[in-house]
Amino acid sequence: MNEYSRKMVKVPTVNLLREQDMGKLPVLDVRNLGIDFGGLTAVDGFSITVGPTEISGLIGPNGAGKTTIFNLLTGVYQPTRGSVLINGIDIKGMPTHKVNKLGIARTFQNIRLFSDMSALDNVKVGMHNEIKCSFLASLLHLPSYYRAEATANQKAMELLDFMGLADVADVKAGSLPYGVQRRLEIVRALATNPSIILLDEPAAGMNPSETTELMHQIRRIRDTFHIAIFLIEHDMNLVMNVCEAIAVVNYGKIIAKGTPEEVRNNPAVIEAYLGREEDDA
Amino acid sequence: MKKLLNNKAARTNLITYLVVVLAFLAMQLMNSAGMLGSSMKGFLVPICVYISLAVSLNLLVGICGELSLGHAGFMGIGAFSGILIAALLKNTIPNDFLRLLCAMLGGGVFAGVVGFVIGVPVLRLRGDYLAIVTLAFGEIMKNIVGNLYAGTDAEGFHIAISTSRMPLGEGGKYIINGPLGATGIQKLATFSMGFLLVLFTLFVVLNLINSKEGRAIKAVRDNRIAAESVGINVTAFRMKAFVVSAFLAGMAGALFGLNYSSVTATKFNFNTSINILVFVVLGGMGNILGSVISATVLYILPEAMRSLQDYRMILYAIVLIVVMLCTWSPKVKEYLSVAADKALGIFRKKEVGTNE
Amino acid sequence: MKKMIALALAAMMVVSMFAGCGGSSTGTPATEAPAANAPAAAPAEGAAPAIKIGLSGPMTGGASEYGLAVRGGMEIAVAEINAKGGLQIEFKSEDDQADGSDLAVSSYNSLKDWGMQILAGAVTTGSALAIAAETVNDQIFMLTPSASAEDVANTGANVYQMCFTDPNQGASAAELMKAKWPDATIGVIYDSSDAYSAGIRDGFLAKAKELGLNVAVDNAAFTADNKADLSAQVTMCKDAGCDLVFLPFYYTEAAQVLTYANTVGYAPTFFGCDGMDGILNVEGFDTALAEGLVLMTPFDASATDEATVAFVEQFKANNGGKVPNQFAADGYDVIYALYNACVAAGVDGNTPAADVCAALQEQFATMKVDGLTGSGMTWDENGMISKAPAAMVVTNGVYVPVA
Amino acid sequence: MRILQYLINGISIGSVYAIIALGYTMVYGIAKMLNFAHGDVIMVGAYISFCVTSYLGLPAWAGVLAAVAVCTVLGVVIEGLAYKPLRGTPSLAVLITAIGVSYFLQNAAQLIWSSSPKNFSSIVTMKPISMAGGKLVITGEVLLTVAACILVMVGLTLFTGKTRTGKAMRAVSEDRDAAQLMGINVNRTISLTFAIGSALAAIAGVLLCSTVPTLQPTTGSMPGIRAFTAAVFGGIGSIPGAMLGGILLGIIETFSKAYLSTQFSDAIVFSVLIIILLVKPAGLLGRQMQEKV
Repeated sequence: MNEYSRKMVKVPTVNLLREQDMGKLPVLDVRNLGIDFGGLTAVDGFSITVGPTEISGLIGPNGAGKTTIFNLLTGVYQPTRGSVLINGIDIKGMPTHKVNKLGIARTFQNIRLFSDMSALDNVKVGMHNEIKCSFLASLLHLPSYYRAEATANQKAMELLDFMGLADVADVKAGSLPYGVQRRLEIVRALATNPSIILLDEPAAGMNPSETTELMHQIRRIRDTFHIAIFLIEHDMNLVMNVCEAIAVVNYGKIIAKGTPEEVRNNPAVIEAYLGREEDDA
Repeated sequence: MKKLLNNKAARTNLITYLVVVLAFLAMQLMNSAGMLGSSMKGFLVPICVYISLAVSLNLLVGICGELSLGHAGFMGIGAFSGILIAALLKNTIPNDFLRLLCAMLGGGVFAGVVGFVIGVPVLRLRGDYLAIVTLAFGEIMKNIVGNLYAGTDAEGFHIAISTSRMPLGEGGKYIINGPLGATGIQKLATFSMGFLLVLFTLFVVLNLINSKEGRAIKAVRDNRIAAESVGINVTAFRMKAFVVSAFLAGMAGALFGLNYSSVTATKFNFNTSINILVFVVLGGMGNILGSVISATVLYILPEAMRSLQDYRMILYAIVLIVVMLCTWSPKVKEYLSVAADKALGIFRKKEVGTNE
Repeated sequence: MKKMIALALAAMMVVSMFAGCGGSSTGTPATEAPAANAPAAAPAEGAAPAIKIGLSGPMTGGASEYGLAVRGGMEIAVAEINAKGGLQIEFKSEDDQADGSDLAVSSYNSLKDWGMQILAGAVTTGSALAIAAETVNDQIFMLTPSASAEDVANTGANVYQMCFTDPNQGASAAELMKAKWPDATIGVIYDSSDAYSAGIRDGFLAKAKELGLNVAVDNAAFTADNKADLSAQVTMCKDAGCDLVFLPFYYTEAAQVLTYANTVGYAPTFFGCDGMDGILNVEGFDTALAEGLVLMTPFDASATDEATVAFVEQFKANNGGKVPNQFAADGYDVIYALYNACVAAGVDGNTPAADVCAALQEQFATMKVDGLTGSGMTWDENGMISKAPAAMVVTNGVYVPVA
Repeated sequence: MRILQYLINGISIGSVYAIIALGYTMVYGIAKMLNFAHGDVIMVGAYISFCVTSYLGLPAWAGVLAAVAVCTVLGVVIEGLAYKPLRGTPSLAVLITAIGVSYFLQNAAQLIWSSSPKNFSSIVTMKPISMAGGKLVITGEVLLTVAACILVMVGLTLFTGKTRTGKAMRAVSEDRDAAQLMGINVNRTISLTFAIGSALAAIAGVLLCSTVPTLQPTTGSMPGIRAFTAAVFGGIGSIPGAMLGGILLGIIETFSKAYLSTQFSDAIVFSVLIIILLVKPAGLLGRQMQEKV
């Protein structure tokens, strides 16, 4: 822990931490992250820490590199520079599935559900590493298989119920309404038992009442599961209301960091979003 | 039980088992009543073999979403290792049934091991590249077995991969004889064993599909990136599916090999792989009962068309194309369903009429 | 909906299959496809029913060339015999696609369901091996026109061959070379994926070693999968300075070797086996390329004896002017050998297959047959034929016996 | 000298593979389907050319033209009847239909032309160039096939790069839906691709049979599979890749026969293929597609 505090001094993100997270190991610690695609720098010098029960946001104009950052955090892309530590462990060189096991789960901007499977099965896929049942037991349907399945069913139903999706458990994921699919993706991410989840535009395509509902749910997730949430969102209402800390990126670089209030009044952010004033004229 | 019947997957599985068991009983009855000709009797074992091959390939192609063009290669490995095992165990295990069982298990294990060994590097590839590599593997297998000699003589068992016939000593007997293939095989295969093989294959594949492994495999097929994001090791699951599929194909191959007095390596070529693939696609990818039915029907079809003589294979080709269009083409399907609705509509109207 | 349609189709097919199988098991006459099968002449009132002879061979696919040739030859013999009156033959052929296991056996089973008493097949070695064991179980007499592996005849006492066995042919080739070209540097090109070709090569190499022939290249192999390009094999022989190249495979590929050798100006003596027969009649083939080619064929389509001329004429008339090769001639001889044996043994369509088998085995042990592919042909106790190997050399586009 | 001769032999068969592979790769790149009937269209092309020159006695160029015409029509008809109705279905469905078409063409050819082999007389009349006292021979066929290969490759590259239709093809290849939105007639573009691919198949058929004279209904199938392998080897969808893959495959095949083992050359060739694909999973010149997340 001491070692960690020492490191934290170097990274000026103290103001992003909640009081209750102070002095605790951050669940996500990103240092100077960068990636180049064929000579083009997509992300550069990105650093952030997220405390164990913090809700933080990542905003920026389209094409600013937000999703790329999520892909770097989850091991989909390997960074060119910098490092990502999840619960203190460097993910360098790890494939996505191993990174997930460190405690990070995510949703996708363009929903990636297993559309041919039922909502319940989608959640059970999320619980894959939680279900304790050997390959042979699955193959031969030994008693341990039935026990594991029953437990998994129960837990999956609880999770679905938590997000108000119990009614659609047997419906094919692909045929669910858009907003429901977004929530189902969150449930699936939760099913992996993460310590942080990354939400990539969770409110996209939702109507205002659904968005309000989502805000409550995001807080409820944090308060129930005691996990951190890191989200990308264009809906400023949601971001400003839910997030305790916000990072703003443009052209792959952090241009501002701080509380919603600080970010809202930061001239660089205003410029990035609205363009320079002479452009407007 | 009621819950079981309400579960759609469980119901489908039950129907699949029922169909297979009933078909077996019907065939047994007809056989004991002397209603089956030599041809039909001859079809029983190979049909069981091809059903197992189709179901096991369906695991790979339909469930896992990986295109394999070398399934016959695993079948061949199973066939030749099964034949060898059966020949070598002749004195150790006098019981034919047990020996056949050992040969099939051995064939399966051998094919599974080969599947694993080539799977390690190869499963890094995807889609059409995986397809071409499996094709290449099938060709390599065929080429090597075509130069494989094995036999026994006074000094014991000899095996060699050689470019010319391996010499055997006094009283030598070849089990596998290079380009001639395996000859003088003692035919151990029985329809009952074929039936057991089909049941076992169905049992393994259906269980796998309905377990966490199966869900993971389907998840990998539906959306690889999402599957990885929830902690599924994609390569490991492709490997599991690949090895199980190879194992089952090996078992089926051993049964096939032990059903004939001779088998050549050329049997396990690209064309056979393609034929099995045709069974899978026509029966419906991921549809296990579909594979069972289509393997049966398509295996018998060219045989049933023997009376057409030289025209039978061209007709088979036409039937294949037409069936593909009927089952897949959106336009043709729409046309057919309209036609079917019209036909059914007549009945419905009548029913309504009588009710009123 | 899709499922319903699929099921309906499946049901339709299964019904058609039962109709098909039911039909054949009740013994539908073979005349339902007259184009392919020689119709049996209606038996005279009170005469014994025709004896049923079946042929299994590749009628479709890559090897169908050979199956169709055998069938063509057999049909001529059947028609001639049936025209004579007396014992009649009902003939039916089935397609085995040169498969060495299930398809061959199902072709055989289909013939059995038809009521076959004698099997005049199979055409290819692989199919013959798979079928021979079945005939042993069923005690059906089998005389194959062209399946030449020793293992075929060795399968059982009821299995006979009309062609030379492979090792035997390889050995004869070596002996002929020893006699005519004792000092030649020899190269062997062969098809390592084909039992016939590999079998001759094995027999040849064994004998060549014994006779002390100078074999410089013995490993120039190709396979069914890479036979499109034989230039490397020819170059190997050329490089090793071979002046005699042994080609123990079929004329289809041999034409390729001769053409390539000619383009690169390589002109050794080429030496073929019975599979080489037919090369002069490949459509579009420049027979000048085959000048000087030595081959050991039992059949010569340009021979002037009455039987051959009549056969060739008839074959051409039936097959759009195609000249018959030794496959056709072997097929023709098989039917006559069977016919002679049947007449001598007094069997007919009423005799059960197993009795026919026993009777024919007795006949073949002692019988002498004259045919297109040899005269005074006899069989040994293993069922292998003994006939004089005839070596020919192509001179001015026709076969001339090797002096 | 000897190694040079083998090299030439390898290039000879390799350039035949290459020209077949060009057709394969073209159709694959745009229609995204493995057209397993491609090899059989080649066979039909060769038969047409054979019939025109041998039966009608017309000169070689007429045979080639007739083959191109017939194959183009055949390709479009096959596409329209068997492939077009399946547009938008999984690629495996189309693959199976292609196999059906392949069986159909082979069996139809057997019924029309019989399975007896025909000896195709080369369209090249040039005398082979003999060097080093006959130790090194370059045949006219090699020169012609290599020239045709380069010509076709350059032609296709220019066509897809410079012309409007060609650009439409590339657009369809990149993203079919987007192309449709841009007002490109996707169906017509794919039909046109098949027409071009089949015309190439006709030329490949004539060149194949000029190099390897035996013509049978099954003539196209093995070279077809080899060429498909070559196309993947070079990076399927890539035009220069198909050419490179074909020639390399030919050279590897010949060298493995000459220096390693004739009996195991199939195993060697395919092992090399596997190894190369493991090192370069998208083939030699193929683009590694980064999946968009």
